Amino acid sequence: MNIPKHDVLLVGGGGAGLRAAIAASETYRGADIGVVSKVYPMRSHTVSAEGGTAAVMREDDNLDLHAYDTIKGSDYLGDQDVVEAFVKEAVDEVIQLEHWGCPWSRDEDGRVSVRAFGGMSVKRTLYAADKTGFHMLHALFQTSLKYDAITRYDEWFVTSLLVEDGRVCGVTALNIRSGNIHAISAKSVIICTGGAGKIFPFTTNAAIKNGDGMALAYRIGCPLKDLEFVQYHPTGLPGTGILMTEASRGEGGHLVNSKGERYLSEYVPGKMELGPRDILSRSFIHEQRQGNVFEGPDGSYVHLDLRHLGEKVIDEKLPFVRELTRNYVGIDPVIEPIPVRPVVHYCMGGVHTDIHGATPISGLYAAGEAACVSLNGANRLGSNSLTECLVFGARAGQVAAQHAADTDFADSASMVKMAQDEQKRIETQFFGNNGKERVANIRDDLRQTMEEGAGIFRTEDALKTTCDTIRTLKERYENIGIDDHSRVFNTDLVNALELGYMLDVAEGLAHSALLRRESRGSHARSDYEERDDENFLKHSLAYQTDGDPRIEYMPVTLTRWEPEERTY
Amino acid sequence: MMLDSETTKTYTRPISKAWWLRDRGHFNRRYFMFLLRELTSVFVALYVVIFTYEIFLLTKGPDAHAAFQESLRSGPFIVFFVIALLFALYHSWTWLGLTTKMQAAGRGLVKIGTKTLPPIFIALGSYGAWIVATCVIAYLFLTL
Amino acid sequence: MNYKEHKSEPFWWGMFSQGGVIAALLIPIHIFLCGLAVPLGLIDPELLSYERITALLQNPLVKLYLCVLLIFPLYHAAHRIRFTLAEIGLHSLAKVLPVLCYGGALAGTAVVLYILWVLL
Amino acid sequence: MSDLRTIKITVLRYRPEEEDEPTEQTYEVEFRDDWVVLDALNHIKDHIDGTLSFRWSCRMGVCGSCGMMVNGEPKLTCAAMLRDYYPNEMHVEPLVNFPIVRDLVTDMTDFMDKLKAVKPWIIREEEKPVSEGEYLQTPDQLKDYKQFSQCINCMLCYAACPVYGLEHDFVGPAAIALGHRYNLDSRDEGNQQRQHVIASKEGIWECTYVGECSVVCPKHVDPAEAIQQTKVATTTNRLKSLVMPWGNKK
Repeated sequence: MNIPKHDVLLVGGGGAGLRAAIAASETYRGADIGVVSKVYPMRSHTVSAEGGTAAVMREDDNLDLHAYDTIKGSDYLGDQDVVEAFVKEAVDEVIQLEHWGCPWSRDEDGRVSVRAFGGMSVKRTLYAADKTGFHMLHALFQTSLKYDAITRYDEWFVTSLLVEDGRVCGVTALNIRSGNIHAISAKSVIICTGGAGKIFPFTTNAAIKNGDGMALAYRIGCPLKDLEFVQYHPTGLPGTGILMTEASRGEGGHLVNSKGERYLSEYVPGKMELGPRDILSRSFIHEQRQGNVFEGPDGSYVHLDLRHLGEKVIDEKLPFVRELTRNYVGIDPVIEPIPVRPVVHYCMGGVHTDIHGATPISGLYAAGEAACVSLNGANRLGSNSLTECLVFGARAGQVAAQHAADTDFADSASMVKMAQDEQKRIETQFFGNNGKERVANIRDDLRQTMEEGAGIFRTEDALKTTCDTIRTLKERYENIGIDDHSRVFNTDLVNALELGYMLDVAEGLAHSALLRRESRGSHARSDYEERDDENFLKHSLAYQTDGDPRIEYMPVTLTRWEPEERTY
Repeated sequence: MMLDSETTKTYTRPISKAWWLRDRGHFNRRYFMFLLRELTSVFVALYVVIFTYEIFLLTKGPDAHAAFQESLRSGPFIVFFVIALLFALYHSWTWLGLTTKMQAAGRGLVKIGTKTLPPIFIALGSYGAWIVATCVIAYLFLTL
Repeated sequence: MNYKEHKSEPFWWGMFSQGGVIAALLIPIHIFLCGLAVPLGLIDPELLSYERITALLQNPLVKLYLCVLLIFPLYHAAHRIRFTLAEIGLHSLAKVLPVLCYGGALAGTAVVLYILWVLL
Repeated sequence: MSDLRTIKITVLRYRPEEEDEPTEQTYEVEFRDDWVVLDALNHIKDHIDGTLSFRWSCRMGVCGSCGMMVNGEPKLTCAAMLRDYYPNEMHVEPLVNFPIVRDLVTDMTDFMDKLKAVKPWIIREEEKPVSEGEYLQTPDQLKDYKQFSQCINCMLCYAACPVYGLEHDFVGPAAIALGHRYNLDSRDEGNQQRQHVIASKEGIWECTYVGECSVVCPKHVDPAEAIQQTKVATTTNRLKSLVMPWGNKK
């Protein structure tokens, strides 16, 4: 049996993965790149991003300002050397993407347009109408087609990272179409699988975002950094989590509770609906505790009322909001208020990497939302995430290719054996035992306990309960049974494997949150309401063990910006 | 480059020959109207052939011409011309509609400076051309 | 798949679309006048009398007009018939149909030219 | 909004390891007023029958994975409200004109090959270094191709196209529209390199302007228009080169 070999192998084909693939193939001639993705690359979740991409493009802006906004936004948990590198390289990256055909919106003079975004002190967000992520992803994907050095494995699902002598030497992957498990040999592996929003019940994230890559790294001893930081967006649709853009509030929409009150007057009287995302999300919880919210089949919600804006303004300024609500949940904002609630939007944490995207494990790299290069710290600034995919995707691709140039492939024979073992493991675990636990039930229970314990507000007790529940769920997972025992396109099996990843990431997240006894950025502890720089101006690192994860800490890199209070 | 998937057995549903009428239990009105649209060309062609034949008969003298003119008064011919006219009108309607749409969407086709002409003007243009052509032919036919 | 730019299709398509325009603009009124209005007696039958028509045909401009009116729609029809036949079941004849259809249109062209410029 | 009603959904099943031809299976689903067809399929998968296979991801009409035939029409199932079909029984099938891999999952490798064939990337005779900044492009120039850049590759247009159903070599609506998108981009100089694919027998000339691709397109890309525009331009250029063979070929 011949196994495919690649100098650099991407796990994940979204924004970061494709950028890394192109960077790797351009780093040295003859580099052979593989991209494994469980969906066709243009289906990746980058596609859903709406707002824009931040980079310093205008004369009224400068790199230090972008860096400062990012660091302040991160509540000083961002590594400042990383931020400085990021803002510098962001500029070239967005121009590069322009050269690759991204249809950025333009000013009359032909330059790319920039717009204002929450937390940014000047206009520096490039955008392609309200479909920035879509256009970026398709531009990257279509450009990637011209590189003959890039081989794609579409709809292949990585089940494990292969390690030999302490270095990563490839992966095993399920070809979803055939149901066969293969080993793919690689000198460098880059994880670009995105976040893990789907471990929560209400999220803007797509169905595919289950923390796959984070768990893969975690399982081979790589730490997951700052996992406790999860960003909520205050206005998502209950159930589906479809995002109602911040612009709906910017254009004058009201948030109204079940008593018909604009309740934000109690929490952010100065800014009302335009207060920061985290404060708005927390206000919702306060209202919920006072019983001032509506109850629906998908839990509590409040109303985002746009009716007073009138049909004309809604159609002119918020066409996408109306399109989304009408087509995907059947609500017309012109005649009825939109039910909204805070929904999980982004994972600041992820696979621990250095400033180049390299993990502590030799041969393993990560970029994008799956990684934690420590750009976003405790809270990500809006429109930095797409740029992060570009900058650190490119960086990871380059260093991974350089590493590959100096390394040899591992022994293939042993890899064939590993693939066979993996196939056996999966068949035994999912087809062999007649377990009674359904994937959907464990998944629902996991999401519920994450919401209860590791949601917007966290406490010691609730987090402990969540940690315990996750342990129980992991035991139940051992007894899982799936309906589908066939091979071809077995999505039941894929979902079961994904659930395993979700449980691992959830475990790391809950334990990291439990031990961070302070409130910082998105991490709000009701029992420790203040930021505690003395004890917690540091990154958490979660390591998998046989029992509960081990949490270690490492210092934050500070260069030129001293931590100060974060007020807007 | 993409790695070939390991092939698995697939099933391709055959397309029904009568897809424009019904396919897998469903009728699609737009497919049917499309086929009618294409069918208009047959009636146009048949009319052209008849017209050519009429002109050919002129070479055979006044009697042959008169005899054929007489036969055009018969029921079957009248029915045919009614149907042909309806199809021809449907052709005009769809053809001018599609060209209108295309010019409206087209790049640089109908532009004044950098401004694209509003579609309604293009529509007025093409349907207007039809009215003008029709009137001119009728006028010339009646007066020459 | 080895793709190759097709050199003759633009020609046939160009003829088809010219024919489409001509048919759209001119054919309905002709059908109405010659096929319905005169036979039904709505207008004076003398308008189609042998004398009047032969006199009209002395005018080269009329001949030219008839050439355009009678020839282009043939290509329009040939093109549509070619594709429609393939679409409603004769797909296996996709290679032969263009020859038959455009061949027919070419023959028709010859006939029209022969009648108008030789016989008349 | 939580009133439950029950709808019957008949799904086309195909399990290649067990059967040679697709079969039908009917499920009864209790649904909420705000549910779409995809929600019903997920309900079936999670709680009734885990063996049902289909693709989905974003549930907001932008990833392009969940296209299926709903009562004979190609639809994104995340944008098809169940209440619009109730109380009638519904039929959900994989997109037609594609080989079925399994249940509602079709094989789209054919499209991926065609997409690559039209060279959907910016082609320049000379690339401008990144250090020299962006290419200038006015909003008007952007508007020229913007509509054709909205394609989410959902494949509904191929399912709607009888020509593709009959002739699988047809390059097809989405791929041609994307090639056209780059041809119209003021930054691109690759028109000639795409022409042999787009203006091939299997390209634009196969299209008979049924127009259904544009009707079903959830993003209003209007691929039929892209094809007609290209036919006009190609024919005009051909005519020009015949009349003025000495003219600039570009």
